[in-house]
Amino acid sequence: MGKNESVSIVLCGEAGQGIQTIEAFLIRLFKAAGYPVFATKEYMSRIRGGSNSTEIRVSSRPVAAYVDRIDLLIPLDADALSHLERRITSNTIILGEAAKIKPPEHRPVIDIPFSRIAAEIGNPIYANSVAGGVVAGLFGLDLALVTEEIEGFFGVKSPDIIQKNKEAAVKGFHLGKELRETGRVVFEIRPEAAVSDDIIVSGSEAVALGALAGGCNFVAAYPMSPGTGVLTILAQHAREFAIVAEQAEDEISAVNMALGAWYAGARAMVTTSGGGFALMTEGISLAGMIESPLVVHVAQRPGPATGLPTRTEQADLDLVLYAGHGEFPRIILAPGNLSEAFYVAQKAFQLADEYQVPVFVLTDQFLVDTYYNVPRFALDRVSIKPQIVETTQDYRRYVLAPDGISPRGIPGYGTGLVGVDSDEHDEAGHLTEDLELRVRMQQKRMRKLEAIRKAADRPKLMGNEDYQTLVVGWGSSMEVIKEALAEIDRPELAGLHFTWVYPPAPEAIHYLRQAERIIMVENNSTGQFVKLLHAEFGVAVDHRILKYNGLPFSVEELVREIVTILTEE
Amino acid sequence: MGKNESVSIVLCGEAGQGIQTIEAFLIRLFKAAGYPVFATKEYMSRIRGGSNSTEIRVSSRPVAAYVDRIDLLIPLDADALSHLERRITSNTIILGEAAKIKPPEHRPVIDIPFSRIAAEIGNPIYANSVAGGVVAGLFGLDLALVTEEIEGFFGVKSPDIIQKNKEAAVKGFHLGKELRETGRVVFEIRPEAAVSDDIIVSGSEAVALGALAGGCNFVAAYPMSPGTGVLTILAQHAREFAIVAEQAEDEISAVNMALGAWYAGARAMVTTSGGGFALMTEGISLAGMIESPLVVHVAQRPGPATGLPTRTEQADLDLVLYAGHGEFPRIILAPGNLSEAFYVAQKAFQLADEYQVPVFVLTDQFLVDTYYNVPRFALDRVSIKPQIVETTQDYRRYVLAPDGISPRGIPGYGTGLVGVDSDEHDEAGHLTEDLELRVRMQQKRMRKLEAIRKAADRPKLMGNEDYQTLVVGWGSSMEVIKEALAEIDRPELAGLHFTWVYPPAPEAIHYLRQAERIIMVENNSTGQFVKLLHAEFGVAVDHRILKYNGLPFSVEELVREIVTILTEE
Amino acid sequence: MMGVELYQNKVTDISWCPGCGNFGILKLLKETFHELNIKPEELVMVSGIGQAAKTPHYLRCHFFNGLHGRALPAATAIKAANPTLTVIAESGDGDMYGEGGNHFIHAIRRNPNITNIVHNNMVYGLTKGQASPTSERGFKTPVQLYGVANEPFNPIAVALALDASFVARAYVGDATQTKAILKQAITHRGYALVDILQPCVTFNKHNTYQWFREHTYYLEDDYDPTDRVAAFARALETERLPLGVFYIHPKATFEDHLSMTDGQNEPLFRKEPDLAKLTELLRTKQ
Amino acid sequence: MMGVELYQNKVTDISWCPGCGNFGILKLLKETFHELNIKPEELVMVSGIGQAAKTPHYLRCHFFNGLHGRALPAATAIKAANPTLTVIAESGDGDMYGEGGNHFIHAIRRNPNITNIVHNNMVYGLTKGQASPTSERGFKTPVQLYGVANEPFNPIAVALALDASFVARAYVGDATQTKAILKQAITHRGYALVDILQPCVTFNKHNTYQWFREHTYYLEDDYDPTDRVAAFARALETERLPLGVFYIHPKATFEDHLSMTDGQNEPLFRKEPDLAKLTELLRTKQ
Ligand SMILES: Cc1ncc(C[n+]2csc(CCOP(=O)(O)OP(=O)(O)O)c2C)c(N)n1
Ligand SMILES: Cc1ncc(C[n+]2csc(CCOP(=O)(O)OP(=O)(O)O)c2C)c(N)n1
Ligand code: SF4
Ligand code: SF4
Ligand SMILES: [Mg+2]
Ligand SMILES: [Mg+2]
Repeated sequence: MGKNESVSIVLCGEAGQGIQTIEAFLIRLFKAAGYPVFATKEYMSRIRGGSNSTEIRVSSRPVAAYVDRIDLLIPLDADALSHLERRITSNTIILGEAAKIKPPEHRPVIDIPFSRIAAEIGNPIYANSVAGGVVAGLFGLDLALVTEEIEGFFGVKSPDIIQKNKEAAVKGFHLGKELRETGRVVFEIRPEAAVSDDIIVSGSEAVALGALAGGCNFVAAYPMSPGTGVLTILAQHAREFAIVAEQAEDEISAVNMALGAWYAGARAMVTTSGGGFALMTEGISLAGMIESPLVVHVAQRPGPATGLPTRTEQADLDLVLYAGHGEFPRIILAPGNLSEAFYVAQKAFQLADEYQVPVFVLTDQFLVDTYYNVPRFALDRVSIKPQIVETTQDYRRYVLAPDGISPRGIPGYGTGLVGVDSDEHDEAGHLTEDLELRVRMQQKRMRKLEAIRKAADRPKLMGNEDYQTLVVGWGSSMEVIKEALAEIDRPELAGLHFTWVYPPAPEAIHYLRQAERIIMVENNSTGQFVKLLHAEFGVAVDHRILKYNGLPFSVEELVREIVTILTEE
Repeated sequence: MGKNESVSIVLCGEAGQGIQTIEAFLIRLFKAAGYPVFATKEYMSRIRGGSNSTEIRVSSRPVAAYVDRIDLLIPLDADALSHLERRITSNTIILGEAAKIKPPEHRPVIDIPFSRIAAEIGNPIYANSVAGGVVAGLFGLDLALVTEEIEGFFGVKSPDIIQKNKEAAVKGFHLGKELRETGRVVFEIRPEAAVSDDIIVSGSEAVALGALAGGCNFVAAYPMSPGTGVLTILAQHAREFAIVAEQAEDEISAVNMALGAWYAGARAMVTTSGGGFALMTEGISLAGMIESPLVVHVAQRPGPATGLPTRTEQADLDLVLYAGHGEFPRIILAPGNLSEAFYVAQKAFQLADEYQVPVFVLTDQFLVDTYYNVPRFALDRVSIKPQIVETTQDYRRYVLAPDGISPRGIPGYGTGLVGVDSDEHDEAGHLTEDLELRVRMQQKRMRKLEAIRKAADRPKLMGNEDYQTLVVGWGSSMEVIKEALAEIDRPELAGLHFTWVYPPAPEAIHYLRQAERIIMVENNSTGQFVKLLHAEFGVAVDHRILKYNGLPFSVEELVREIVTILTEE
Repeated sequence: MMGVELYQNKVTDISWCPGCGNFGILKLLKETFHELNIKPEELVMVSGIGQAAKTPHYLRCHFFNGLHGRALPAATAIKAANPTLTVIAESGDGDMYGEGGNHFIHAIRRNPNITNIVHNNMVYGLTKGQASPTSERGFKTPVQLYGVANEPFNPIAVALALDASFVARAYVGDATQTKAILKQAITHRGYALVDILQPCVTFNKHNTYQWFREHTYYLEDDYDPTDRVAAFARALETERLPLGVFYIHPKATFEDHLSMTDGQNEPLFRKEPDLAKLTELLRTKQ
Repeated sequence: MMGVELYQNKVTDISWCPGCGNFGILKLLKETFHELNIKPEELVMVSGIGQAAKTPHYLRCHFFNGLHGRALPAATAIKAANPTLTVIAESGDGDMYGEGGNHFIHAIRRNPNITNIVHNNMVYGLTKGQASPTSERGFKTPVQLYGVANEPFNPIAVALALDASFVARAYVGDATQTKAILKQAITHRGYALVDILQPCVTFNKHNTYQWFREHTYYLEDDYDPTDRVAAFARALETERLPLGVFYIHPKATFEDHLSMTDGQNEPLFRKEPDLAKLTELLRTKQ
């Protein structure tokens, strides 16, 4: 997208300098001004210091992908310029306090004394509002809107603080306006999509809200980046929605709590990242054996082990696919954007309940930490009808049902008794060493996989139906692939995105077969989805675009890589 | 094999009745008499009661597989006959205390009052020696040998006890001899293979001894059937070999202890089963990241969850293949028989040390609980040369070596400092957020997989080189496939056995390609190795023979299944 | 069905060894439930894996027989999800204090209104006789050939250190008193630990019925179960193990604290998801 | 290199917040090592994950920075594999008492000759301010919105219940005494716990430097650290937290018990596998 369709603003500084505040304010402001807006961040695993940056894309039409390009850079400390070195071009406008950021000779900087202005108003902390005002001025926004948004943003603070921040923003605004009017910095971009009815959420929020919409009323988790956000958000709404949000002593406890909760009639989830999930794998196997529903949110980050705690990767697909000893069915869903994150989380509860299997919502740091406007989530797309039955006196939990799905009773609802057992068991849930029964129970459990396969959502085709080359992705890369394909804009090229990752819909084979060439895009080093496609459909992938430095794909690099492959021939 | 080549003796009774004692004695005795002998058991997850059985095969040439056929059945309680119902034919000779076992009308039993005879000698516990004596008599063994073996067997007991047991055995012997001489029960089988230099070990022993031969000097484990045996045996030899054998508080502790031990220069292993291993998976990922050697013995049993604790299965291959978050190399070895169990365990240490990766020794309940004679293990087949280096002052643990293998130093050996870190790290082991370095480190770790692949042992071809149909197996099914193929005896049929399971040797493709038809044999319900073959070689399997009732394949059923497939065409 | 039979399961093949202390505990449990008039339909037994952990299979009631060491998190959640149920977490000493040690600590801190019954036979029964955390020093096993070297885990002392709401030790050989303790524990509001000394006749030839008889005695009638430090002093006695209720500290339970709007004991499954509130919440994101 | 510099790593970018109590602990550690004359080549720092757990990266010595909560098993094994090393397991309160709670219990029971230093800031620092096991009742966080409801974990009392060989609490704000305690702990033969109160200036606005100054005091000079019950009574004090060495109980260590033939402190890596013995053993299977 050209500069007239999408402007990339990057803020960069130390942890603790308030980048998040400017980010949040600018997102609000631009959305209020009618722009689609998108923000993504990359940050270090530390509380203070280091070099972190946030990219805000202000666009004419919605975008939801990371770009390398920086149109407007606001460095907040001396390290920012070197941290972003490779992304700064001669077209990048750098705007900041020259004294603080110490720009090298060849990097002209538009010097704006944020701190001094803030200090004049009374406190250096107002610098962030000055910066916000400057950006608003540069984009030619309405001053009234700016002050209004300041009011909304600092709503809970004291009137004096609000007033001071307004003052700061107004000062900044005039400086920005002047730059614009003197023609030194001009951004000519007009919104073309209506966003006023949209909502702005982060990936973590989308998952948490989706869970609520799925009837989630129990979350147990042990904090682990980037999975913690979902716990925090649910905890914040726990009283309001009368749900249990418990911080467990470890991940093992969390998953066993969630299973106990489902057993007793709750709708429970856990949220974690790869390392925490590794500890839950025995519990996943328990879910398989007792045929308990379970929703597991795994927000991926680079491994192995502690790896890069605040970065992104898609390398835990194999893990969730095979986690747990023994053999049992499961479902893996990996949302492609924030709308999908909501609906997938919602649907996960329904699927878990219906098939009595663990359902994974597989996201990553990139997805959970992005913010943007999306159409307000519809609350009627998936119905919340709990699948529990009222038990009768002769109730047996594991009736050998033809489709493998035995009606699920819970203690305290009906006159029957509900027994579940991690050993191989009979229909009543009592442990058995009847080896023929074992075989029938194992077959019953595995039969559910076939039912699930039939229910699987198809992958989404993005682009021309007459494609010859198919760019395949899964999970959080959907939007970047979409934007890259739009950029390349070739009729023989289309994208295929899997949100329902496992078991993949059998119909997917048609899309894959039609392609003369398949290019796989994955944020990992071994091509885990390539293996899955091969195993499920016998399809070979011709090219793999893999990235595993902890950052998401950028539109530019994907364009570059795809075009290289296309021209290689 | 006909009755003249191999006789199957089955003992059946409750847990706690001393079946194990008769079993151990008979194995010793037959081996001393020059027979190849094999024993396998199936038992319930309980300490007393239930129905357990042991099969002892006395053969002219070595066999190491389970057969359904029972030539001589010695039931020890009333439930035994119904427990074995389906394996008893009109050719089965049943020998026992009629009063105790209450045989149905149609099952003639040769009544031998074991208990009464024992009681006459002074104590019902001598009944086992009476039974042993009877069997010896039936087979026409030498009485002197019997009394000699009784002496050896009860060697540590008081002279009086030895004397009484001898008396019991002698009485039994004469009863057996009489049956033989009157022609009522005659076993005409003569040993054709020399076994006197052989040793008799169980699968657990073979693994434990192999570990010792691999230089293992540290084992940490939490008890879990069927993985406990290896811990017990190593603990029993701990003082003698000056090794550390520690029962950990849980499996998480065990694996982290093992990693700490390797770091400090020990050669450590853990032993467990699927459920305990599930808890170790975060630790496996740590091994991947800090590039620690690690030997993990996983003795499989049926899952999911607690499943069938004392039964067998091969359903944890997927688990060990993908255990741990993130991506890193590993090696999986699955011995096909007890000799292999020894050499594989030994080699596991060498490989772990050499490539600084986790190495899995994947066995199962069937393998660890069988006993038989094998050629005495050679101690020179794999050399024990620890791969540690003496550090110098500028030592860095993670030097970016071309083959990915950075020389491994340990604290206290040399003048350097050794730092390892579960975060992504620099060459010195310090945590880093340099994302380019991250990529180089990840590539360095993954490079080891290519080196490993080159070193992989090829699968073993069993049978005719001009095969058209290939019966493929992995792990503990090697001997049963071998015997079944010998039984079927068709020139177009051969077997291919994978002991080095992952990464499979690239040369394996030649064997697979040559086959017009591939039949896969696995003790699981989903065909996990089928998937692996497909993923690694793009090879499709034509037929799958799967079994997952908790029992190993029997020779007869494998013959039946293979022949059915061959004739189906 | 009436009386104790009400809790009698159809499963008749009990897999414990003849003479095992577990039989006594099973019998006492049935009597206790009967005498407390806890209906099978209101009762959930939660267990891990081990010989003790099989107990729920021999009772007529709801049961959740989960993973080795993980009964407490499941039990805590079951109680939280439906506070109208009587929830008992029951397992062996290895299960609760070994594999499940971390949950033991933190369940006590959380104080759910559940009863935690531990069959303490000082050995791993089901896995054939290895040392458990409570095995005495010097106890020889196939793995601890030269005798246990570790300091034995003292569940009473640790529970006191964590200020558990109710802490008791019983000996299965004494039916009357053990039942009295069980009743007190189950009716106690909050987490209640009952560590029951239980002979394992097969693998623990040291801590036999006789040994327990000789090495236990009851806390005095005038013993004050509210004095935590005094209770700790008694918990440290090892020559003869005191039996009875060591400590009672009534306090708010986990369920009391849960962030419920209604403050009711309403089970979660009866609550409809509040879509109106969610619509409202979504509007605030606009 | 000389003096404290000997322990000064080349890594200069320390990722702690300015003013954090961790800096003080780092400094005291260097001084302690120097004064005890423990060479970097003989010293292994073992840690988990968290802000505290980064400490080894800022020191010059061997280090094993493993998984969250798992420092103690690794440290125990390192010491067992090479008893000539000085081994210190160091992490935060969440790491050691939360995720690692089970290892904390059982490491104490094993009594390896290692020092266990816990940076107790009563909060999860690295993951941005959730409650830790030691957080006080009522402490508000983004997850515990209405304040912590759980009974705080009392590491001193629990260590006493487990009869830990050495139990101490220190406050980083008092350099002299903390260093004295650290020295005593490191030279103690056996497991030694030092729970160091450490302000987290970013996420714990309640337990500040000032709060700790006001809410701590030292055990008296004539305090008897061999009386376990008295120590327990002191451990329960919460109005003002006693500092100092609560308890010392010298006893055989894990390494002492290890089934070694030689009884020597010889590191395992120096021992050749005994193939002659193995040949002998194989012969017995014949
Ligand atoms: C994760 C895991 N590890 C190990 C086991 C094996 N296991 C089953 S029961 C048990 C211990 C039993 O001891 P205890 O809890 O004291 O019960 P008891 O049999 O003595 O009643 C063990 C180690 C398991 N089932 N799961
Ligand atoms: C298995 C696992 N779960 C969770 C995490 C995330 N995590 C990292 S540090 C930490 C807690 C830090 O608290 P604490 O141990 O008190 O250390 P502090 O940062 O306060 O020094 C958590 C939960 C992890 N790394 N691994
Ligand atoms: S092994 Fe011990 S605890 Fe288990 S049933 Fe037998 S006697 Fe009881
Ligand atoms: S977050 Fe707290 S503990 Fe961590 S460095 Fe900052 S002040 Fe210290
Ligand atoms: Mg026990
Ligand atoms: Mg902390």
